[in-house]
Amino acid sequence: MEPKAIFEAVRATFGEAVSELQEEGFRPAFLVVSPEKVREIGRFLRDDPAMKFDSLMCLSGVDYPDRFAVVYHLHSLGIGHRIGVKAYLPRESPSLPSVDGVWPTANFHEREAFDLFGIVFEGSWDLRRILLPEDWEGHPLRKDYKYPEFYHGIKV
Amino acid sequence: MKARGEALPTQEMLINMGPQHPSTHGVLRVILRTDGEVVVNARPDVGYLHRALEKIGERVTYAQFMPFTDRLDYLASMNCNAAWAWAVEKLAGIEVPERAEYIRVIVCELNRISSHLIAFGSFTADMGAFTPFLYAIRERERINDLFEEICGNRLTYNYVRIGGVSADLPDRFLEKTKEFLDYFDPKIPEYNDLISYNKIFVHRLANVAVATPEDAVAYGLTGPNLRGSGVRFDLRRNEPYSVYPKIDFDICVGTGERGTVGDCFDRYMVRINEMRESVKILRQAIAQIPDGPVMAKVPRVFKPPVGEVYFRAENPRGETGIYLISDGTVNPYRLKIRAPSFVTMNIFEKITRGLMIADIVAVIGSFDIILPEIDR
Amino acid sequence: MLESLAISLVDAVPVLSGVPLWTITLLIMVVVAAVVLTFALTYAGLATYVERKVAGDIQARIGPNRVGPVGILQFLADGIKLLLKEDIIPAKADRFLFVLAPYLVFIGSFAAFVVVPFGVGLIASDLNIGIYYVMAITSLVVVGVLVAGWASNNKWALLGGMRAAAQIVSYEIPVGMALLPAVLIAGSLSLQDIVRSQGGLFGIFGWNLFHNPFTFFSFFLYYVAALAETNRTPFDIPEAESELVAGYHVEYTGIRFAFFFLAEYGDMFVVSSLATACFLGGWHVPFLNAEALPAVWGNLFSLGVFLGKALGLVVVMMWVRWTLPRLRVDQLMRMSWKYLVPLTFFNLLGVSLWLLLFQGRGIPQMIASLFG
Amino acid sequence: MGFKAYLYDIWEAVATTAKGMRITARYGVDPRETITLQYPEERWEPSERYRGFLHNDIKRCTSCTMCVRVCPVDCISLEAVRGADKKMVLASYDINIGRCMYCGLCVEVCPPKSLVHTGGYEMATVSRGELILHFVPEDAETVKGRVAKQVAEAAAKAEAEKAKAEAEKAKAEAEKPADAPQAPDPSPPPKPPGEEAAPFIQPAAPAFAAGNPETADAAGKKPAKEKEEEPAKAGDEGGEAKE
Repeated sequence: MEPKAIFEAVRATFGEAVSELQEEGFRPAFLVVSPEKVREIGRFLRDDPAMKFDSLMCLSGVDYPDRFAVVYHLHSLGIGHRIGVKAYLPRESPSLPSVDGVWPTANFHEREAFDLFGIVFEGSWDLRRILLPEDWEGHPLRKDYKYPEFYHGIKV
Repeated sequence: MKARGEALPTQEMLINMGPQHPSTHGVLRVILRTDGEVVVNARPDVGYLHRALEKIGERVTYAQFMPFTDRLDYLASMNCNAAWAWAVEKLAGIEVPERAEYIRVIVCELNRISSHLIAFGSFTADMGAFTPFLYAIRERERINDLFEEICGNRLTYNYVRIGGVSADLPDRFLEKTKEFLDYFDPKIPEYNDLISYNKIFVHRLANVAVATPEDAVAYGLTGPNLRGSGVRFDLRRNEPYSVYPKIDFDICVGTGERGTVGDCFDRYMVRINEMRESVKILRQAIAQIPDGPVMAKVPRVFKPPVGEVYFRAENPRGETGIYLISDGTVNPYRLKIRAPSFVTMNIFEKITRGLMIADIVAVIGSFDIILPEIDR
Repeated sequence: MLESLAISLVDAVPVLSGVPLWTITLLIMVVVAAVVLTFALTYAGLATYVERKVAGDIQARIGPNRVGPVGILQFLADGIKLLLKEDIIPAKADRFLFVLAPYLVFIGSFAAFVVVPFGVGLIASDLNIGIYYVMAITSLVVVGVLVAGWASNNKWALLGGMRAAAQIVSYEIPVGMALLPAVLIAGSLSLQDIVRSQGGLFGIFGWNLFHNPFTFFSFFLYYVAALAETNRTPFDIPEAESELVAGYHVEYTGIRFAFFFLAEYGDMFVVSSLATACFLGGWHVPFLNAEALPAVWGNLFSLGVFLGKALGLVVVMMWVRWTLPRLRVDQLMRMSWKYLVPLTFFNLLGVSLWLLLFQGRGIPQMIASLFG
Repeated sequence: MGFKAYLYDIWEAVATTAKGMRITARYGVDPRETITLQYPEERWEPSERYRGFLHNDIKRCTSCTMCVRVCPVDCISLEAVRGADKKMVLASYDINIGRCMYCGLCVEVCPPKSLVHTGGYEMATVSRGELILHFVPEDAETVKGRVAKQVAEAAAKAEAEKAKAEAEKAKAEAEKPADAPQAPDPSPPPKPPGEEAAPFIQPAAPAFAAGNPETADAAGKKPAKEKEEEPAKAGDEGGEAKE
């Protein structure tokens, strides 16, 4: 299915929760969705017989200049089409529902996004820091991250 | 002695496997909760090798990031190099000369063989047979010799460039590659005789840690691990890039030869068979490679257009996905690397339930994880 | 035997007639023990060298080649290194048991050398319960290993110790059962008697190996079970360096570790020499009666033959080790209880019936009697 | 498990083991299969493109800092000052090979191809400081001081000449006011300063004392350049000996 058709189909089901289709310069194209609907939309994209996005290729956090985003790259092994889903989040206390119930593979990605961006995935079954030590302060992939001078009293 | 019927109180044992352990393939730490030898729960703890490659990527230019991709999966540097180059080229719309693409395919497939050799060797070493490991290393050295000739290094190649490759093939390289292939071809049946079909080896792997096709897809297994579960999916075929469409090869899948589809033995055999397919690809690529330039015109100060791109390439350990956001400057705005081993670790906890400690080693080996890639 | 030796010594050297006999006997005992221990240690050292050479050859490498000609002194260098290493006892270890364990293992392994029939008259003590003694004394090894695993206060070591206990106890049965046919044929538990029973003029066909089909299989069953007894690959799960790091000796360093190491090689020799004595004709030389030769020559000759056979079996153990992967612990148990134990029982039954039916004659004897 | 399967199990175990042992035995007895290289005695020949330790030929280096900018790990540090001849003079060129990852990007971008990978791969030191390769044999401060002095001298000389020229000009103007527009010559009468005197005056750095090429004419330039090279070579040899 073409991104346009996917956009229309998802919009037909979820209405305003899917706000726009980012196509120009984006490969694959992105459906921009409202964060609180991510899980429902994910489930729809996975289960709808015309979509069948059974594989979550990648889940990334992004720090855009004015807001955060969580980006999902989906692929359907059966049909062979791809689409991206993007949910913009405010910079203050970013959080959105977890999709690890839809695609279990999301868990590690979400932990990584939580670790490096501080994005909270509500309802995740195991949201802990993954790459950094548990007591690390801050979220390094944020653009405004300040490098710490000391770690446990050791000069970095 | 306790009276009959009065059970001894038992307790689960918590064991730290790693980060310093001979068969966790690096600094992986697995927290094992065991009931005697039986694993109740095995939880992987990653991140001991985190080098913030993605953060580094935001500070260096597109070309400067190339050496860092070497360090992503050091056993398959060429593949990581090429994946990065393909991703950036897709972002910037650079046309790469055909010869360069063929060279990339040749080095990638050679690297796939060498990476699978290490997977095979270290796996058998984990299973207690040390000799095949040495044989695998011996073959790999010959590939390293070839790579040294082509780019000057034996491990971190940094050979591929955005828009082509750094240098044309040296004299007689293709002949030497052919010689290697002729030498290597009979080795695979030898490995099979030596170890693959050995009774003990089969018993250790068959029916152990079965990943069903549904689980494999849902948990994002990719590459040989996915194919080991019987899913016929290979990016080189299903989402072709570079010159792979012009090359004929089979996709190896697990068949449940000695047990259930998706067990450790299937994952292992997929790798062995893929080496054969890589040999096939190499022979075709060597026959087809055209003459011509090896580098496209890329401006020295390279600024790709604003945009976002997700590119994925079939690497020896699975799909390496690169999500790249460009804001039109010389540095990537955001760069996310979807490392196959990292995603693979997600299923670990699920499929190791109820196995024995010795099987944990088999599972780690059969997934062929590599830690620099997990931790990035 | 030692007493008679002492008497003959006193007879030969009249000066000693004033010394009490028991002193001389004691002295001779010490000397014999020293000789056996020296042999055992030298052998174990050399075996480590040979093992590495064999591994090197198999793995398309060279192996040690720097110390001494073709690296033959490597084991001395390693030994000196191990002696000089810091002796670490973990803070939370059970100190007494931790220190005790290597000795138990070492004693268990090397005390068995006492009854190894090296030659016609070369045996430290020809006990009339030789095989029984070996089985009993090597059981000390399992105690030592278990103690080591426990005392180290390390979970990997504990797992290794537990595995070793389960494994060695299980494999004692097939080992014993597989040796019994030889005992049945010889009608004696003494190893010298068993070896003597395999003489005769049939060359290698006098060996128990070719006595009847059941003894033939018994040998292989014994060899496999013995591999497991000595914790060698493919049954090295108590050490299993890729799973348990190093198993029960993970916390041991320096000379204490060396004790475990030497004991392993000592064990290898003991089980190989048992196999040689019970199935491969011991020190018998084909078509030559070593007992009829002059004492010195007979002994030297038989010693060489015996060592050749036993060390050959040790090398085969190494060859197996560098070829095969390792079993899992449950598979190991299954192999013992489902395969080896029934098969050895079956063999024992077969041998007994054979001896009953054919009045103790083996196939070679029967063929020989056919031709008159 | 049926009895047949049971026996087959045993048979399979024996057969596959024998198969494997045959292969290992073949390797074990065949001496041709040994592939070990006895390292300190036998040496492996690095290939032509081998990326070993970096070496910078400072005679050809133009201090363009391309290598410094392209290095992803910042292992190259370069200090250069503008010499009296307006060319950059290397004050220091250090490569921290403890940090270098031998990616070869610097060699690729080097415009004069002065930076190259050598075939060297053996090095062991007892301290990290020794891992920094210095390619300029002299101390950075010495070079800087010397160059600053030369620049000052050249400036003074230029000043003097300018003053002289102006004086002449003024004189000429005074004499022929009508010719004034044609009078100022962009390059005043060339006078290769200290062409023979400089080497004796400043033996440490005669090359840079050799003169200001802008003031020197084509004829005067050539000998000065030749002179430039000789001491540089000596300095280089000194550097090698030090290594």
